[in-house]
Amino acid sequence: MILLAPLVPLLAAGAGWWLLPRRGSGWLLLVALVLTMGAAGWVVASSTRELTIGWGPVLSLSLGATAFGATMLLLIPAIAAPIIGYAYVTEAASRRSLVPLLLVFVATMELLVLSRDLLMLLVAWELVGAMSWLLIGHRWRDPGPPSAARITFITTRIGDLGLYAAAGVLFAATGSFRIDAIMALDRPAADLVAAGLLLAASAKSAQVPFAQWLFAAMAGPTPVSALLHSATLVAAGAYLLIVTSPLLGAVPWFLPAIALVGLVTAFAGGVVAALQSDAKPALAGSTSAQYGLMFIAIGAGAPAIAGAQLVIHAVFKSLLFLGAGVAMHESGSGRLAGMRLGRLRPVTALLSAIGLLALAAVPLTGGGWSKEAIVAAADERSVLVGTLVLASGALTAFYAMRLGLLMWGPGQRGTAREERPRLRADDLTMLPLAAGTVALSMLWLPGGAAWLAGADGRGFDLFSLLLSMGVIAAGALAAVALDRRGTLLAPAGDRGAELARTWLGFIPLFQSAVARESMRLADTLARFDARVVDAGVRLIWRLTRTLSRAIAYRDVVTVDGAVRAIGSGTLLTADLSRIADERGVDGTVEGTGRAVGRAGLESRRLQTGMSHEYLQLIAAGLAVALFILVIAR
Amino acid sequence: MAMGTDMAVMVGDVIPELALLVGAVIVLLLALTLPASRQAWVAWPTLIALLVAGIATVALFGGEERLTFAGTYAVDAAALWAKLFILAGTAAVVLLSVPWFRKDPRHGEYYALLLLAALGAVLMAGAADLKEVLVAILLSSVTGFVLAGFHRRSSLSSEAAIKFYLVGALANTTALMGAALLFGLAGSTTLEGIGQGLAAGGEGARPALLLGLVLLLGVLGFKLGAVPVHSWVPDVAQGAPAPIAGFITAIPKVGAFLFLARLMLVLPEGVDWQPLIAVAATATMTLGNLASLWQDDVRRILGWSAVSQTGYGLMAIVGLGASSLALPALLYFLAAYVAGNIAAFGVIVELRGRTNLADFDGAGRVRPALLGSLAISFLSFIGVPPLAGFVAKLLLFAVAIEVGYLWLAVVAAINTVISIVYYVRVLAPAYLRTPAGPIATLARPAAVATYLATAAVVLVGLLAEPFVAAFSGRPLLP
Amino acid sequence: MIPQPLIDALFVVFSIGALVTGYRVFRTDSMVRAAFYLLASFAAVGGILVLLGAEFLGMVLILMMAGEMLVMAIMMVMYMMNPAGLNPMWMVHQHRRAVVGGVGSFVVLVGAILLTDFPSASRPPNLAVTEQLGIELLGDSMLVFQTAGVALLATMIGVVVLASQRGRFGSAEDGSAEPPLQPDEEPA
Amino acid sequence: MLTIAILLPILAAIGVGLARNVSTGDGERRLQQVATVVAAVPLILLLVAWSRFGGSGGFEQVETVPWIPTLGVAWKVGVDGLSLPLATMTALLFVVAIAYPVDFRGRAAAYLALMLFLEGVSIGLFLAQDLFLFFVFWDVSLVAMYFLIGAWGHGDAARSALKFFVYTFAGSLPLLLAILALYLASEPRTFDMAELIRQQPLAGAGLYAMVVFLGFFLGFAIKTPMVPFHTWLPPAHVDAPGPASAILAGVLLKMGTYGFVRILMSMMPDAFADLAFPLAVLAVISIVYGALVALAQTNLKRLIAYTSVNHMGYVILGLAVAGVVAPGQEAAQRLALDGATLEMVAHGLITGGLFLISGSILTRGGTYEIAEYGGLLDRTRGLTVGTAVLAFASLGLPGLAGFVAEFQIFAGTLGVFPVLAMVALIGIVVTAALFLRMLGQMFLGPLPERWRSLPDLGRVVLGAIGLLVALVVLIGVAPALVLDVIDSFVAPFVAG
Amino acid sequence: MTLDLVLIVAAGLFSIGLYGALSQQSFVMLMMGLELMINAGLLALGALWAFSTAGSAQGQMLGIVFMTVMAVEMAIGFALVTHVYRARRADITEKLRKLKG
Repeated sequence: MILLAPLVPLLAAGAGWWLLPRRGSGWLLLVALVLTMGAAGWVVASSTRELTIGWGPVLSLSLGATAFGATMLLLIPAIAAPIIGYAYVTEAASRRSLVPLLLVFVATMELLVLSRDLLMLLVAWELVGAMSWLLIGHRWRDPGPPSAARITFITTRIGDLGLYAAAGVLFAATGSFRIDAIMALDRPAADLVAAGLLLAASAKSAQVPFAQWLFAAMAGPTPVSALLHSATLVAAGAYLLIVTSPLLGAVPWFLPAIALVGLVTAFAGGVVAALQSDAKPALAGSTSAQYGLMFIAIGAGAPAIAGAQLVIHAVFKSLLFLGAGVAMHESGSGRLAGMRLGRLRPVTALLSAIGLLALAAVPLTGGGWSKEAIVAAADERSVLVGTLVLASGALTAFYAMRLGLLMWGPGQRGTAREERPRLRADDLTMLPLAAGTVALSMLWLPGGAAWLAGADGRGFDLFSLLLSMGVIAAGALAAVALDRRGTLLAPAGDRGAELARTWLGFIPLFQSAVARESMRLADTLARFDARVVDAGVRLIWRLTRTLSRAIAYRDVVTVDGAVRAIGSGTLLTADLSRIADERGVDGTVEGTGRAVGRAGLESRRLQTGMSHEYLQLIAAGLAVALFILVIAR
Repeated sequence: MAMGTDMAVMVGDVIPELALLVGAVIVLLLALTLPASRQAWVAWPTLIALLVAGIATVALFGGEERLTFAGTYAVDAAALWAKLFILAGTAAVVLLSVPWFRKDPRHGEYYALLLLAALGAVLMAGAADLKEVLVAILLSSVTGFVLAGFHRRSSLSSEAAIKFYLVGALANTTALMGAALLFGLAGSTTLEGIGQGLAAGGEGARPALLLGLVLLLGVLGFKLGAVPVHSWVPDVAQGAPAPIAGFITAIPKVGAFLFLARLMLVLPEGVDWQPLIAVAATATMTLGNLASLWQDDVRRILGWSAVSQTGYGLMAIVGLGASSLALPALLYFLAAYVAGNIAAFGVIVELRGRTNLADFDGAGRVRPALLGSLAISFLSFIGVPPLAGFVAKLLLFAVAIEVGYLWLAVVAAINTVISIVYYVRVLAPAYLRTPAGPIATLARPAAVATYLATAAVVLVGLLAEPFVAAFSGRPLLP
Repeated sequence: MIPQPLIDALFVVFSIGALVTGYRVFRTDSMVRAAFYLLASFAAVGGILVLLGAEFLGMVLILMMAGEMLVMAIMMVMYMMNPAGLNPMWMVHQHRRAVVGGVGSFVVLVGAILLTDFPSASRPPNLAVTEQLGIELLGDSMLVFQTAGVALLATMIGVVVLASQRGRFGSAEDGSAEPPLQPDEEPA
Repeated sequence: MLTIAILLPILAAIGVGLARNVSTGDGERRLQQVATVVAAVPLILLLVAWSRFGGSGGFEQVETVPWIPTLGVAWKVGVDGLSLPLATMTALLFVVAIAYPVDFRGRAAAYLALMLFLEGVSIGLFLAQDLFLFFVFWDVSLVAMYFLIGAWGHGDAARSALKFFVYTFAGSLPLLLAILALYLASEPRTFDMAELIRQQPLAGAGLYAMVVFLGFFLGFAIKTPMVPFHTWLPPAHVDAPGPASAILAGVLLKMGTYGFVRILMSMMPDAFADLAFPLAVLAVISIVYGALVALAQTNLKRLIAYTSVNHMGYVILGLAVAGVVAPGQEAAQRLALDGATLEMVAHGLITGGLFLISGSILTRGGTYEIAEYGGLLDRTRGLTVGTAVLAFASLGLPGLAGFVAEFQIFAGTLGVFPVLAMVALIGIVVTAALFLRMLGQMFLGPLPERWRSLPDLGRVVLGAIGLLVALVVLIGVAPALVLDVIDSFVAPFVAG
Repeated sequence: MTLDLVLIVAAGLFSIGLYGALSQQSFVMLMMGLELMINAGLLALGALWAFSTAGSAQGQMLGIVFMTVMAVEMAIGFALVTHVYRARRADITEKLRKLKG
């Protein structure tokens, strides 16, 4: 029954392929989305806690909803439904392929959060990655998206290696792939598993140094970006750590390492978001930063709060992406420079503003709550980290404000078409997300936190709250101030924009240092393969040939051939040195063939056609035979 | 040794040989009486003589292994099998010869000589005595020289004959000195006597023994085409009439191999002859293969390949006495080799002597069956299962490994790889290129013989058991 | 019976004769003369054989070689250039190697002879050599004898095939060639 | 029954080869249909054998006919958990390959006969329970493949075929010598595999066993092929016709790895255990090297050929892991051997399919150069989807056959040779990169003008590829179908 | 007259014969070399027969065989030489070298 959760969207996807081109398919889609959510809800509610599928004599797959898994299980379709609706509305031309793929994407992600063992997790994990390739490359006729999809897949796959390793080590140490078995690990194995998981999660959640793939992922259609930033692909990394970090208490460096990664990413992503001049990449930067905050929370030993942040972020980030999609559609490009669509799409602007407030972590929004909780949790561990998180709030507020102004600011009166505010279909799909964002403000209510994060509903101390507000205000005001001065688009000038475009230099680093160098290595090896690999074989053949030539010199077998023998010895030496010389140049098997062929020609010289030489050969040969007989004892 | 009453028994032991001799005489006489247009009929008595000899040979199988004619002649399973190979091979050569020599009026002489050549090989196979083997070799050689030069108008044929002769004469001549020395040391010329005499001779006999042995081995090497007495083989294969080339490169080898085996087995303890044979095997197969590589004449390729095959066969000799597989390996190898060689030369004959490599382009498409035969015989030479050549190589390798000559097996393996190249050099254009024109063939008998030999190559491989079983467990006399 | 000193003396004479004439075979300007030197050498060896007690073999050798050398001499007169040795004849190749071969073989042979202890079993003085051979020929060596006869028969046929220019049905050359690649072509 | 599965195609090959009047297109097609039906019979027989398979751990359904009893040779065929999946995969791949349309060059009868012959031989190799028989099939397969490449290949086909023949034959001879050494050491002498496994003739033979091991290793490593013995593979593949390539990669390469398990690991486990670590290192080199060299290829077939080197490296790695002495890691070893065996099957289906597809690409576009193509998805949905699924399967995407196999190998290796496993993991990323690059360059992006009229796959081809894809998915989703059979061999094997 | 002496004479003849066989260009002269070698073999045989084998009958028979070989070889040799000379005008070995390699 647990399988229902992923199966329903999967079936819906199949049905969608057939039905979507028809009329009235919108309603069917709605039904499908509701069913998907229903299935998830039913699984959460049902009493079946775990399902184990035999996958082979040694392998088995375990599925089941853990506490946080259940939350995710519900969150994913909830976020996905509006997004898919948005996709249905805005991508009419390609909805037949896009919508089913998104549904499959949801299915794989649901499978992921249902996983109770690392094998199942890896399966879902890789499938999520593969789906991202299909989705990001969805506009495959353009030259860009396919390679962007490739970068995404490969970068995340580098991280996947960590998961492979973790799964293997876990099995080797405990004989099981079960996630709860991680608890039982002893140190060296636990270290390996921890490292593997951290690698996998960092790559998937776009943490430094893998963060830049998110930029590439922007090549996909907006709904894809919205989904993979919020509840799917990227969320998988944080989800993994939220689930596993409590089990790896045996590894002392694990949590600090997570926190460090998160902290670095939070700042780096913030800077990138603040400097970025395109809408979606700016949001991508912010995604990295926000997941950085989650990592900090996990590192601070508060995975529950990280989970809350994951949920909250999912809701408002998908809202923001849909808004960005509208903005891009309206402005015709993704460049922030040409937007300020507040007058054109006031409703959309309003909905986005809700999301931006949450992003900026303004108190009394959901985002605000989770950020305060993270600060508090970090403070408990280390005041320095807490302070840094607090400071990063300014950065967040700055780029949130910046985005708000640049995308949805009122703009020049009269330059854009002005219309009566009305709710359009795409706005409609944003509405549930905006509502969700607002609803999450209830976390501030006493006890509100308990149901989401399972955390204690403790209040925040007033001082830090005020401090946060101050920091946020400072950030926001800075944005406003820059806007006044007209430099908000490029706060740090061209160099800053360049830095942002290259993800602080990570993109060239990866492209040249990793991708190009491995390509060069591959090319070198290929040349090596074509020329030199057989050198050993060839050497043997050459020696054979030289030897046969030495034998073939008919003079060697006679007495006065002694001189010749010396001569052919010299030849042999010459040959050897030439072989050494040619090794690097020409080492093909064909070389081998030629060598043997020459041996053939040489040996034919023995057959001179002159019978007296045959006779001489007999005499000499018999002498040699006698010699062999005499010495053979 | 008793005389008189035993004579009848002894004559009973050589009925196959007598059949061949009588056949040869009948052929001669018949040719004298038949008119010109019917001369070709003498092929029939030739075949009948071979058949009678074959039946007589089979009939002898029932008896015990024994020496006859005062220890000069062995009637044992190995010899009888060898005779069967020789007779069957000769019969196939007769069939090949019928169309090939259609225009040549000298049928009587030809078939008589062919029968006598077969007789020479048969006598070598049974010889258990130095005198006997020397005359048998002489008979085999002298007929061979003449047959190789049978095409009077072909300059290549006569050149092949005289080269064959010069090499053979020197080998025969030196062998006489060797025989004299061995006789002097052992006081006897029978192998049995030599074995006893040499065993009694002790260390003092060693120098002359080794010298005599080498001189004697020279003539056996000549019949086998082993290095260093191999030079005639490619020349004869190329220059002699094609059926005869097929005959000479295969049939006398059978007899020579058997006598070589018998000789090696009577050598006393102190003579370590195995390394010599192993070295000779190495040299023979390597030279044969290397020299074949870039030949442009298919018959010459076959000639060199015959040299290399001798090298493989010598591996069995190395294992004689130490490995129970050695004798079965040798006999099986001979059967496979004779069949394969006859098939290969049969194809050449049936293709009217087509021998230039360039003339084989696309032949596989024009003459699929014939070239199929060629392919099968070549693959058998390479040792591709399940053909006879494969089982032969398997046994030979097994012998070498069993007696500790792993290196020899490895050398043979490397040689086999080299050999692929020249076999494929013939086959590849035949199958992969487009034909240049029509390819004429000779009359049916040659095709029949070719296909029979090909079938033998396949069947001897597939149904190896009766042969291997028959070759195993029977002693080699003396 | 010939007394031993005489035997020894004759042996020395015959030996030297055999070797010298044998050597002269290759050091004369006429093939005919070479043939007669060879005959002389054979005669000397025949003599030694007689001295050794193998009268039959020795005599047969001399008789046979006399006939053979006559044939050889006639052949040379018929076919070969320079039959009468009118011009100096020195037709050798690979001479140095041949010398090495000859000397080498001598060294090896003599070495082997001197190093070997041959069995010491002298011929009984009263051995009826010819009778012994006769019994052997028709007794134990019957097969060998017969085979030798067959070899001679084969040789006769072979000699006719090779040397005779006329066959029963015209020139022996007719049709004595490989079949042509195409049936209508001239033989290759 | 197994005997029929082997002999029927071989005998039918003779019949097909003698078929006349097939020069017309119609005649060719009809003959191809007949051949396909014949080729399907062994598949059905093997499926029946599968349904009867009991999983006892030993050889089952054994059929024995004495062949050369004097030498201890018998026609002995049977199945166990190792051979049954491989033989079945072989039969299936042959059905697909024989049905696959190909340019017969006017010699359909010969082509189909060779394919049928090769089918019987290949199935026979996996079913053979006698070393002699095994070697017979081993060698004969080379000859058939030589002619397939030489006569129906393109480019410098004759040369590539010769290189293939000489190189692999050079490998088969050390194999023969090693088999003989094993045979000679047995007492009573026999070629019977079960008996040899029981006897362990060379146990404790020290250096001699090492030499024999080396012989086997050379033979199998060349066939597999392992770096550095792989250089025959790319030219052979590039110049071979599509179906022949599929068979070469899908079936012939497996013979090498099968030999590793069947002979080296079973009959000389001690020697294998001693040398397992170097073998594993070599395997990892094959994995990484094969992947990297593949990455640099611009020719589709060369690319796939080198990924074969990579994938076969996985197999060998799994075998090495399973063969080493590692107390306490039996579960990991079992996992590794399960995975390695499954990888043989999976690679056969996947790479077989990829080579078939590349054959179709050549007939359409006339070149294997990846850079010549682009945006083909626009014109050829079926081709693209087929390629993409198989490519993803090849790069190890879960849900497809390759993943289950590779994952088990990695998981097993991590328990035994952790460091090597980590290095080998690099291969996964590189193969992903190269396949995605290939897919992107060929099928995505803008469609060049010259391919505007490129036709999609025909019905037969789609069916053929579809069948392979379906199986790849089936094994990927429900690997237990195959793994249970495999494990019936593996579990007792690893337990010792 | 001792065994060794006779054998040494035989060795000498053998060596001279071998020298001739190797060095002579003319077929006929070459054959004379072979004759001498057979001659030597016969002499050695005679000596061994007389001194080492107690006059064994087999030895005499072997001598007959030697002479048969000699006769047959020479007869066939002359026939061949005649034939080749007629066909190819060749009387020395160097003139026959079409078949080679």
